[in-house]
Amino acid sequence: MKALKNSPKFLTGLIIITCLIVLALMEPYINDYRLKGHSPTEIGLYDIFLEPSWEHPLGTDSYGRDVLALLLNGLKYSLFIGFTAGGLATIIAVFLASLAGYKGGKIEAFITVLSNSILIIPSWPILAIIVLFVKKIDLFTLSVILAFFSWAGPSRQIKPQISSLKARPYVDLARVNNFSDLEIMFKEILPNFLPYILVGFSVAVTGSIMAETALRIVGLGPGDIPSLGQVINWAIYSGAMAIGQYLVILIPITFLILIFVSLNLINVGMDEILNPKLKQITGM
Amino acid sequence: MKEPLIEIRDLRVYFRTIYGDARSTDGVSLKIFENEVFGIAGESGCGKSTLVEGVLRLMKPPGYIKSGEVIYKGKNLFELTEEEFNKIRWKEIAYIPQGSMNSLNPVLKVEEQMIDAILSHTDTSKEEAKQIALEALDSVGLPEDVINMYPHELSGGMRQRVCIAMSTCLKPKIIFGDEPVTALDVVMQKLNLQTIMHLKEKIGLTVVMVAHDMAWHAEVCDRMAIMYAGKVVETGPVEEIFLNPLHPYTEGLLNAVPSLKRKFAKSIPGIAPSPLNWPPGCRFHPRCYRKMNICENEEPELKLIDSERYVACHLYNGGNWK
Amino acid sequence: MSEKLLDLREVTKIFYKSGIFEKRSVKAVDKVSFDVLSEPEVVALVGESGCGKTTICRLILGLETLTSGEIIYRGESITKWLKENPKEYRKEVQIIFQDPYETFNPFYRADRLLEVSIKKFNLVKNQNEIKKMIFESLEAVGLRPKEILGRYPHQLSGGERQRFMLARIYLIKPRLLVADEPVSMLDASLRAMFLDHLKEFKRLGISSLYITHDLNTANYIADRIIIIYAGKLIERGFTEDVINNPLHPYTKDLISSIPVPDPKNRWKEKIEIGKVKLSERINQSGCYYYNRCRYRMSKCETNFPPEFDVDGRKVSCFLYE
Amino acid sequence: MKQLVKYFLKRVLLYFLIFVISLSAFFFFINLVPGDPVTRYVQQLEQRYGISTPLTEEIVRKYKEAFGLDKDLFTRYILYIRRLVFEFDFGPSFVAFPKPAYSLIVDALPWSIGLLGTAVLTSWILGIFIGTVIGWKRESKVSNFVLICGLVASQIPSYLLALILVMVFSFGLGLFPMGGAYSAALKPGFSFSFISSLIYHAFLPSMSLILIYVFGVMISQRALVINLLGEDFLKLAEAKGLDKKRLIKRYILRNTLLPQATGLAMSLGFIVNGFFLIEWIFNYPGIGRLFMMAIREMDYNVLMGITVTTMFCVLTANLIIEFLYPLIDPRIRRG
Repeated sequence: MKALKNSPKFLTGLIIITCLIVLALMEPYINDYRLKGHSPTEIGLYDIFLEPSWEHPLGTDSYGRDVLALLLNGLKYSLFIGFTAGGLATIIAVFLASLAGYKGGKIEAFITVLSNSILIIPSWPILAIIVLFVKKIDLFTLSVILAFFSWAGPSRQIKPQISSLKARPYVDLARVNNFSDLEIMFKEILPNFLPYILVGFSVAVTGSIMAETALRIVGLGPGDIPSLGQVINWAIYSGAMAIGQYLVILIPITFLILIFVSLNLINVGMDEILNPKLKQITGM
Repeated sequence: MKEPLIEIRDLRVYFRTIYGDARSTDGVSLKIFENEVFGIAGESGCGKSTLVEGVLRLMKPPGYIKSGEVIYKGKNLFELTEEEFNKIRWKEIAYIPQGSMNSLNPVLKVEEQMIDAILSHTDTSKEEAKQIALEALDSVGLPEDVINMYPHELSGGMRQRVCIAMSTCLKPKIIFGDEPVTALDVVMQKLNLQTIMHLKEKIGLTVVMVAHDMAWHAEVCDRMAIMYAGKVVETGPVEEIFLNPLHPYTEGLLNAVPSLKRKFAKSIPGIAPSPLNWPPGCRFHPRCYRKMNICENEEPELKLIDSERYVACHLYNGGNWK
Repeated sequence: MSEKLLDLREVTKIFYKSGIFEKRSVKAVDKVSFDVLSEPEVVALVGESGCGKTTICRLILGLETLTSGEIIYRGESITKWLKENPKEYRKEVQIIFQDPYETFNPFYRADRLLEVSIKKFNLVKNQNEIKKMIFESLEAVGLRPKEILGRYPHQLSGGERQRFMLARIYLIKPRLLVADEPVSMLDASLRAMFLDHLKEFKRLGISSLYITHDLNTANYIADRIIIIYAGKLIERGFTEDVINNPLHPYTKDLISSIPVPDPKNRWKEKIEIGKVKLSERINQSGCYYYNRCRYRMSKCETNFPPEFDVDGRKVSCFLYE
Repeated sequence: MKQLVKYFLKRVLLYFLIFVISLSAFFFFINLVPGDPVTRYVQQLEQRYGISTPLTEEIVRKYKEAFGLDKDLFTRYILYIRRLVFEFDFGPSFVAFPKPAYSLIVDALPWSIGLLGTAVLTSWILGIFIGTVIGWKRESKVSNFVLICGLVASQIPSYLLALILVMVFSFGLGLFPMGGAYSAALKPGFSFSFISSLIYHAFLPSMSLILIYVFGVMISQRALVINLLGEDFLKLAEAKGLDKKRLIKRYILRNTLLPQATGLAMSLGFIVNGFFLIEWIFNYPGIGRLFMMAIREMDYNVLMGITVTTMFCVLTANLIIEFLYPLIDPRIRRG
C-alpha cells in the first residue's frame, strides 16, 4: 500500500476522481444556493442563451437553464449510474470469476467463452434496443442493464488473478495449517485480491459511463435523469454547435474525459505496483 | 609476461532503482588468456551474470555501465560504436545464454535463427550459411532435421545444444557462457558441458564460464575467479583454489556443499548483503570467521600473492601467507 | 522391524486439462509405492524437475486428490484422516515448500505464520506463552527474534524466510515432515545449515520425506533414497547402496554425471560426440528410460519392467530379472 | 496439417456457437419485453401525430399478421432463423415498407466496412509502429511524453472526440463538411473528384477513431516490447550482433504480432460500438446512421437486422484474425 504513495499516476488519478466525486456530492448544496431552490432542469428559469457572466459562469441554454447547474447535476447522475452499474458489474464479475477459478474444467471454459463473447460482440446496439423497448426505465433498471453488459471487462481482468492467487504456496500452507475453505477465501486470498477488484471496478465504471453517455447522447433512456450524456444531447438538439455555443458541449465532454482518464490512471498506477516486473523494467 | 586475450579493468555495472543505484558488479578486473577455460563462481546476486552482460554490452535499462574498460586486441570495447561492436560480437566474441526455456526465439525456425547470425557477419549466400549451420549442428551431435524445427519442438537439452552450435558456428575467439548448463538434468548438463569442451579443443576457443556450482568449475576450468558482493575476492588456477583456498569466503563456499565423496558440509553464517548497500570495508567481514579490526573499515585490494594467485583479503597483506 | 508411518500404495495422479471442445490428460505420478517408517528416518525422493515428485508431496498433504491408489498414514487412509480428523493429521504431517518467498502471504507480517500455527493447533492458549514460544522457535533456528519480528516477508532475505519455515516445524513438532526442494532456492553457503536442521528433526523424532533433484544433498542427510523418473519409481534402497552401487541405468548415469568438486579427479568417462543419438523423448509404451538407456533390450521397448528385489533393494529394470 | 485443420474446425465451431447463442438470447429478450413492436410503433405514431382512428386495431392486426407476430414466440423464432439462414431476409422494414430491411442494410454496410476497416487497420499499424519505437527508446523524454499523452488520449471515447472534431473543424473552422459520404453534386464513380471527395468526407470520422485507437495500440505495444526486451532470446539476438532492422523486425515485431492480433480481435466489438455514434454524428450513410434512424422510428426489423449483421460481421472478422494466428505463431501450427 505504501508503494501507492510513490506512484504519481495513481495519485493524480485519485485526486481528480476525488475532486469530481466531492463536486458531485456537493451539487445539491451548490445548486440550491445558486438557483435559490429551483431545480437545475426547470425550463425558462432565466433568459435563453445568456453569455457567461458572474451570475451564470457558463451562461444559459436554449431552455433558459443555468448551464453550470446542469453540468454539476449531470455529473452527479453520471457518476451515480457509473458507480452503481460498475459496482453491480464487479459483483457479477467477481462471482463468475471465482466460480470459474474454483470449479475449473468445463465450467471455467464456459465462463471464459461467455465473457469473451460479450467483449467480442458489439453490445451497444443491443443495449440501445433493450433500452428502447423496455417501457418504464428508471435509474436502477438502467444500472442493472448496463451492469449486465459491462461485467465482461472486469471479469477478464480478475479471472487470471484468481487462478494465480489460488495456486500460491501460501494458500497451500494455510490449508496445511488446517484453515477451512472460508478462512482461506477471506483471510488469505481476499486481502491480496482486493486491489484487482478495485481495478476491475474502475474498468466497469468506465465501461458503464461510456455506454450510458452514448445512449443518452442519441436520446435514448430515461429522459428524467439528466446525466452528462443527456446534457450533451440537449445541447446538440438545441443547435448549440451551429450557433457557436461550444462550451455547453465541451465542458460536459471534459468532465467525462476527466472521469475516464482519472480512473485509468488509477488502474495504470495500480498495475505498475501489482506487477513489479513491469515497473522494474520501466524503472519509473 | 603473457598477454591476455581479453582484459576487464575495473568494470562497474549498476542498476538504477528508486532506492538508488544497485551496485551489482562493482569494480571487477580480470585477465583472460588465450585458449583457457576461465570460470567465474559466486552465489546469486554476486554480480557474475551482470559482469558478463556488461562485457558484452547487453545491459538493458535500468542497468547501465558505470565505468570500466574491456580491452580486446588493444581496443576498448566500450569505446566502439554500436556498429563497430556488432562486427566483433559473435564473430569473435560469442555468448551462450542460460539453458532456459526462452533462449531461442519461439517464432523462428532453428535454421533462420542460425543463419541470420551468419549472414550478418559474413558474405556467404543463404545456401552456404545453411551448410555452415548444418555442420555446426552436427558438431554438437544433433541430427539434420533439427534445422527445420521450432524451439518448442525441441527438448531443453537440444535447445541448449542449438545455442552451443549457434555460438560456435562462426568459430569465434572467445565464448562467454552464462550458466550455460543449468536448468537441465545432470546427465544432460554433463553432456552439454563436454560438448562445449570438445568444441573448445576443436576450434581453439577461449571459454569464460559463469556457474554458481563450484563442482562444474572443478570439472572443466583451468583458472577461476570467485566473486562476492560485486567484487572478485580470489582468482587463480582451479586446482590450487580447490586445494588451498585463500579467501575465507572461498574456503566457506567449498565447505558449504556436500558431495557424494564427502559427507560433510558447513554453512557460512549470516546472510548475503544487498547490492544497494554493501557493507563497508571488506564486504565479507560480517560473515567472516577470521575478521580483524582492519576489515571493518578498509577495503582490501586484489593482490598478487603467488605467481598466479590473486586474493582480496587483509590476511595476506605481508605476503607471508604460507 | 519398525512400523510404517506413511505407506503409498500404487499411487497414481492424472491431471486433466479441459477446454470447451477437448480434454487432455497428463500422467504425473504413475503407480508409485514406497513407505516412510515411524522410527525417525530421512527418506529422499530424488528426480529431475517435472518428474512428479512435487505432485507426490502434494498428494501426501491432501492438496491434490488421488486418481487411484492409496496413501496410508498410521494404518488409515489419508482421505479418511482428512475427513474425520483433519486437525490431528495436519498437526502430524507438515511441509516445507520450495519457494521461501511465496509461502508467505504478502499481506501479513511474517510472524503471523507462527502465531497462526500455534493457534490453529492449540499448542498453547495464553498470549504470553505464544510469544515465548515464537521467541524460542526463532532462536532455535538461529534467528534473532527482536530483529525479525514485525517484519513483512519482502523485508526478509531468502535464508531468513526459509528459517521461518523451520521455526514453524519446531513449533508444531509433526511426526512426518515433507520437505519439497527446500534448499534449491537457497544460496549454497546456507544449504548446509538447513540440512543440519533436518538432521536435528530426526533426533527429535520427526521422520522426513526430503524431495530433491540433487543427489549430493540426499546423500548428505538421507537414510534411504528413492529415485523417480517420469512419474515412475525406478529404484529404492539404503543411501549407501544406491550411491555406491546404483542398479538402474538411470541412477548409474545420474551418479556418474554429478560433477565432483575435485579438479584432480575429473570425469574419466567422456561421452563421445556424434556417437550418442540423443532422444530425450519418453518412450510411452515400455520402459520410460528406454530411449536413453545404455543397456536396453528389446523387451524394454514394449514392457515396463516390474519391481525386482536385488539384495533387499528394489529396482525396476529387466537387467535384474 | 491435421493439427491445423483441427484448429480451424474448432474455431469455426466456437464462433458459430457464439453467434447462435447470442442471436437467440437477443431474439428472446427483445420478444419477451411486454408489448409487441407493431403496437408500440402505432402507439408512437398516435402520440407523435395525434392520429387516432377506429381502424387502428384492424391495422395493427393486419400488420401483425404480415410480420408474423400473431404466432407464438417459439414459432416466430424458428421462422426468423429460417428466413435468416435460407433467404438472408430480416423481414420488411416498417418505415420503408414494403422494402425489405435487408436491402437497406446491404446499401449501408459497404460504407461502414470501408470506413471502419481503413481506420482500424491504419491505427493498428501506426500504433504498433509508434509503440515499438517508444518501447525501444523507453528512456527518452520524448517517449515518456508520448506515453503520457497516450494514457490520456486512449481513454477518450471515440464518439466524444467525434463531437469535438465536428464542432471545431466543421462548425467552427468550416474546414470539413458536416456530414455525408461525398459531395451531393458528384456522381459516384471512379473519378478523381469523387474519390477525393470521398476521402475528404471520411477524414474526420476516421480521425475520430484513429486518434484514439492508435494510442490504445501504442500503449499495449510498448508494454509488449518492454517485456520482450527482458527475454533471454532477445539478449541472445543482441549478442549475435544482428543489425537493428533485423532485430526489431524478426525478434520484436514478430513476437508482438500475436498478442496484438488478439487485442485487435478483442477490441473490435468495442470499436464498432463507438462507431455507431460516429456515423450518426457525421451523418455518414453507413449502418450506424441507419440504426439511429431506425431507433427513432422504432423500425423493429431493421434494428434486429442491423444487430444481427454487425454481430455476424464482427464475429467473422474475429474468425479471420484467428485464422491468421497459425501464420504468426508456429506453436499453434505445429502443436
